[in-house]
Amino acid sequence: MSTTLLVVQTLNGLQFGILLFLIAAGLTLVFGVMDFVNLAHGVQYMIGAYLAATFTALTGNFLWGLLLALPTALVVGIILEVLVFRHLYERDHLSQVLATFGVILFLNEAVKLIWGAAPLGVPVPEMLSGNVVLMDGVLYPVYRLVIIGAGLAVALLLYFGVNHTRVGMLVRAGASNPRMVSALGVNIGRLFMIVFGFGAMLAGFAGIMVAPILSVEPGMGDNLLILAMVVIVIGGIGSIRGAFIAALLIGLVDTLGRSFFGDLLRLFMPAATASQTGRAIAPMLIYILMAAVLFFRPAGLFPARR
Amino acid sequence: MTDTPLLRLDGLTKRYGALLVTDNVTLDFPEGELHAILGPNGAGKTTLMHQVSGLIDPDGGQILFEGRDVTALPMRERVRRGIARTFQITSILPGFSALENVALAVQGRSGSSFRFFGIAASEKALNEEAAKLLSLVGLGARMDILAGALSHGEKRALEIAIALATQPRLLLLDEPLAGMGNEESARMIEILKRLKQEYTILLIEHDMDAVFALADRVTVLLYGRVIATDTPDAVRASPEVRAAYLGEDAA
Amino acid sequence: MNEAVIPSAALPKGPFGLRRNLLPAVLFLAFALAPLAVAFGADPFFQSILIRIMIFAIAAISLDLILGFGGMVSLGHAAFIGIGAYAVGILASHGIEEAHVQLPITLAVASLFALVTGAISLRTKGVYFIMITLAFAQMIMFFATSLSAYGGDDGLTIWTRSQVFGSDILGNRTIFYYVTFAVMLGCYLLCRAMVVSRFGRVLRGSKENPVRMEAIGFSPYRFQLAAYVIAGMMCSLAGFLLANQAEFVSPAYMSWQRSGELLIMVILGGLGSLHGAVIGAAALLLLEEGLAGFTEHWKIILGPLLVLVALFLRQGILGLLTGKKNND
Amino acid sequence: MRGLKKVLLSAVAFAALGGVAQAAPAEKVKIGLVTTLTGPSAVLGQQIRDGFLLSVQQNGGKIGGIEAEVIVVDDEQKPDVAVNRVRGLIERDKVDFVVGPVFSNIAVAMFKPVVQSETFFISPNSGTSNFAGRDCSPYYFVTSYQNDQMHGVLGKHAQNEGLKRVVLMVPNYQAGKDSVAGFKRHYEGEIVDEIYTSLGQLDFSAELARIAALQPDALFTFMPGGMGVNLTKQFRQAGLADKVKFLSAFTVDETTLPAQRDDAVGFFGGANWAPDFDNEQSKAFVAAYEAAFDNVPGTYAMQAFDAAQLLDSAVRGVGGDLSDKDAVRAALMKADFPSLRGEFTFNHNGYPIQDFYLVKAAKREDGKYQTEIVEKIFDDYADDYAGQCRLGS
Repeated sequence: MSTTLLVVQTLNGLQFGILLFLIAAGLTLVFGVMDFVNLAHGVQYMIGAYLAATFTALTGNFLWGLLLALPTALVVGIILEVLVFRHLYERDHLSQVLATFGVILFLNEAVKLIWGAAPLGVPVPEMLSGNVVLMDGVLYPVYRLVIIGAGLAVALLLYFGVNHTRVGMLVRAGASNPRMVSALGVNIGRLFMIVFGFGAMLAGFAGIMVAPILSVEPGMGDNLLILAMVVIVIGGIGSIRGAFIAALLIGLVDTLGRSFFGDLLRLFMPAATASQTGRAIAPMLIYILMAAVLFFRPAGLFPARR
Repeated sequence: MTDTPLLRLDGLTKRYGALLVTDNVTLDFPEGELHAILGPNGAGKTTLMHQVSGLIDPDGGQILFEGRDVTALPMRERVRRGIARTFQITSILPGFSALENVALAVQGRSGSSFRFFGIAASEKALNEEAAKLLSLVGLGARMDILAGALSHGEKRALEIAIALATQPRLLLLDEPLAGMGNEESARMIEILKRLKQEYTILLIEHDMDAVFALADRVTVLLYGRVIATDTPDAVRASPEVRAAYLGEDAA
Repeated sequence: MNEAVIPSAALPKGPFGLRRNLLPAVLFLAFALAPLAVAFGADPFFQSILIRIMIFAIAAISLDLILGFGGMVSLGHAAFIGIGAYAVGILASHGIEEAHVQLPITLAVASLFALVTGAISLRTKGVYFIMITLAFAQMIMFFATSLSAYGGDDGLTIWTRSQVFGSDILGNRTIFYYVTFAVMLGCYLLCRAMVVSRFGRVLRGSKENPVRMEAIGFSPYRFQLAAYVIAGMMCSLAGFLLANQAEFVSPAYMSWQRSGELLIMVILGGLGSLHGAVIGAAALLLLEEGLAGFTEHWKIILGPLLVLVALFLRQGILGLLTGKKNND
Repeated sequence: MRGLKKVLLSAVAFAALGGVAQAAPAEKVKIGLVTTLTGPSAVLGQQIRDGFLLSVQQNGGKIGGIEAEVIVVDDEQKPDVAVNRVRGLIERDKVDFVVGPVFSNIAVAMFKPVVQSETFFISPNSGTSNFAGRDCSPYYFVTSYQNDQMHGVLGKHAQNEGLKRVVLMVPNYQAGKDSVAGFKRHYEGEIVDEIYTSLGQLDFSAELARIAALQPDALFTFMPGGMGVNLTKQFRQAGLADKVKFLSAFTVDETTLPAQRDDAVGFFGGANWAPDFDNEQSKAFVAAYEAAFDNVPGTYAMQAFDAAQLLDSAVRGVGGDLSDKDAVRAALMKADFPSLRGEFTFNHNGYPIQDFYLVKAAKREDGKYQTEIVEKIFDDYADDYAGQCRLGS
């Protein structure tokens, strides 16, 4: 394995991690602040992607697509909040699981009715479609760097927002001690709606950003939801910092594991066995990582609540 | 002081970050005594009780029960050795009847609970003993009520009955009078007086009248440190205590 | 939100009273008599659907044991269906078709898997427990996918159903129906006996208030682990039967969506009553079957239905049947 | 519930094509169509359903001149669900034929119950090697191909072109491993690397980086559905499209092209047909299909259409008497219908003998995308497993 390959793969892992972070950030807030198990977070990501596809096709411009899709994703999130989720905050986790599972079924099917079952595509915006030369002979798509950049910007924004604004303070307080927040006389209903809408918008943003590199299809959020859950559990529920680190960790482990795990095993066993074992174990790596983290730290790496 | 005390705390220390919540506490609790702990909010009373009961681990020091080191034992082991407790915020099984709450505690020390057949709720021996204990705390007529549906005072009494069902040698009571009205308080004080005859008790309580009426000895904690430990009268007279704590009340 | 999160599973006084037993008695009687309806001219395929319902009911009952009575929300329960199914499939593909060999192996593998994963998972709580059980199920699913010799992702056809002392009586649908029914009834009765036993009382207590349980000298962990292992073994029976019914095993049996469906069955039916799990399994599968016949877009109907149940029926369908008011 | 369901099912199936006469004569042909209509791969299932029903509709709702009832069933891409539903078709609805499914793993699951009940099983898409060889059945007919053949087309092409270094990349599951075997059977050059991805993988950047580093002449890949869309887009974006020849099977076709669009143009695939196939019935089919469903038919739709034509010819051949199974089998075996791909005959194992082509994705003048035939690679190609099948011959 060459160093250039390692560099590119690391970059890829980083990019995948950033993507996971965008989805996981909203999820961990909703989980942590509202103690709400939102399985429907993945479909909000899907809706973002579909909106981006639609608006980009309508306007012929990805940037316009982004600008239109983002608020629409927010509106969809808020509609869901008002119709369904709002009535479930006070309820036990299992009711939340049942209801949000129902929302997944509904939205996945609704998307298929509206947009059809065939996958949709969004072209990479013209000005971002090139490649940059990282080192001699190694190209890297500009758009992927844009994703990394956008993800880091969101991370910074969140960091600032959570640590230095009033809403952020309430969010932090809510994640560590929800009773206290209501004792402070804060309008909990409004705080929850803001957090939820914001989380939905973040998921939508992730969906919009990946539309040009991934196929937009019904059910695209289901598997990512599970990955995002893995991320927030490893990071510690309610912790943005934890989600960020765990997302990068998962992104890197998954990407590097897929490409180098077999090579690594070759050091210990014959080549044929190594590649076969590597292939079998590589997809399990992130779950093994999660089980290991929870074994040693049953509340994740950065538990927000004591 | 020739006998080994029932419970001895030796240099017990607990930190939360930079905050010292239990500061080198060394205390002896002789058998048969009702020992009350006083102190303003945040003095570390409950934290101390958590360490004695085994809910949290101390950072330093030793807990000796009947002369043996129990510092490393989990709570359930200490229960088996004879340390039972109630909590500041009532901790019962709200979905169980009052009787079952107590019967379950009796079950804990009578035979294996890895029995998969037979109806536990109809085990006569367990129920009879539970009923006896409920009568002792004045809940004889309320045995079949769901614990969650009992009044606040009744819940506190139930929790004491649960603790008694483990046949403790040392009873740790964390503010048994908290949140009670006058009438309920009076009833609880009567119960405590009765218990005092039979059990060694470590009591945390804010109600001064109750403390001075019940306690054989009083310890005052401030910022995790013992600033006085003596008879109630001596503590009441101590200028240091008055200044640090009672002063506000006296003024 | 931590107190009383899950509706209490405590049993009312007199656990064998008539009111309490009427509904399950009717339910199981209906299952027992259903093949008669076929004999009198009803659609024989109906029997196949019922077999499938009963198989998933077994899995749901076992999940209800740990979920409704132990408070353990497992999102990896389908792993045990897979273990049971693969035990049959793999053994059959090596010519070991005798049920009296397959069954003990199934139960042994399931209990071992439950013991190891349960011992690790139960160190965590709440959502962390949900996710770590999911992780273990995903691992074993990927493991099954990597078993090239046994079809990998394509799965494995079982050419001969399990033999009972050399005879193929499981091939007879009515016999298979009653075998499945007997297993379901057995699991139900076993669980009912267990939840009111000393063991069950500790398990229920641990769900309501683990700290209180510690404070009266119990170790909730040991009881929860034992329940987890029992439930895993029970669920592997469902896998054993499913493999024989479908005559096919596949990693898809263990997907997280499947585990989710099991959870939905239990919640939909009504948590912590055991027969609620049976009702939930029947309701979900019949809804699927019925709605899928109605329109290809049946999920667009099922989804909102589930939302409505979550919003308005706190005790699930059972609450509707027993007329329990849905206030807290 | 049962009666209601049946009526509704057929009503739904027919309503999709604008109402076909509903009278129920004493004798009718019942066909159970099992296909994937939910989940990410529903689009493939839809093509199969639409292709099949289009043919039935063109025949006035009849198969072999007899009123046809087509019961469309969704397998949800879950093997046990498929088994259950197909049992319903056989036992409850007593269908004469089962047509389906899309995916091989579903076919493997359905095989035993269908074949054991001595119901004819027509596969419009999947054609696994075991049913072509060892486990072949007199009740199993395939109107598509044996899976390996599609991969073999690319292997043969790479061999013909003298490509020296090839990287193989497939998902890590059975069909993926089969595709590697299929490619290798006809390619003798150097295989630089075999990359196995996880099924349902979204992001191929890691693998593409590896490919870029290896600098092969061509990449052969098999990435059905959404994976294929992602891969082609990312392959193009990684700047590999101009350096590495993209050879694929089931990766770039009419179901994925609407999403891949320009990114896939110029990429090669293997197929037994393409929408620009030059014969009368094919042209008429494409036109009718596009008019009815507003998308370009792929091989899925074509094979399903042919499956319906096959049934039509067989039912006609036995004069509507479906009781004599041997006669029905003989009539099916004749394959006496105007296949959209021209020549079409059955081998003794019930798998087709047909021509295979190299195809290339292209943008049509009307802005839609389709695959187009580049050259014929195999002539009258019978699958490589037929020898293991001890039927007939």
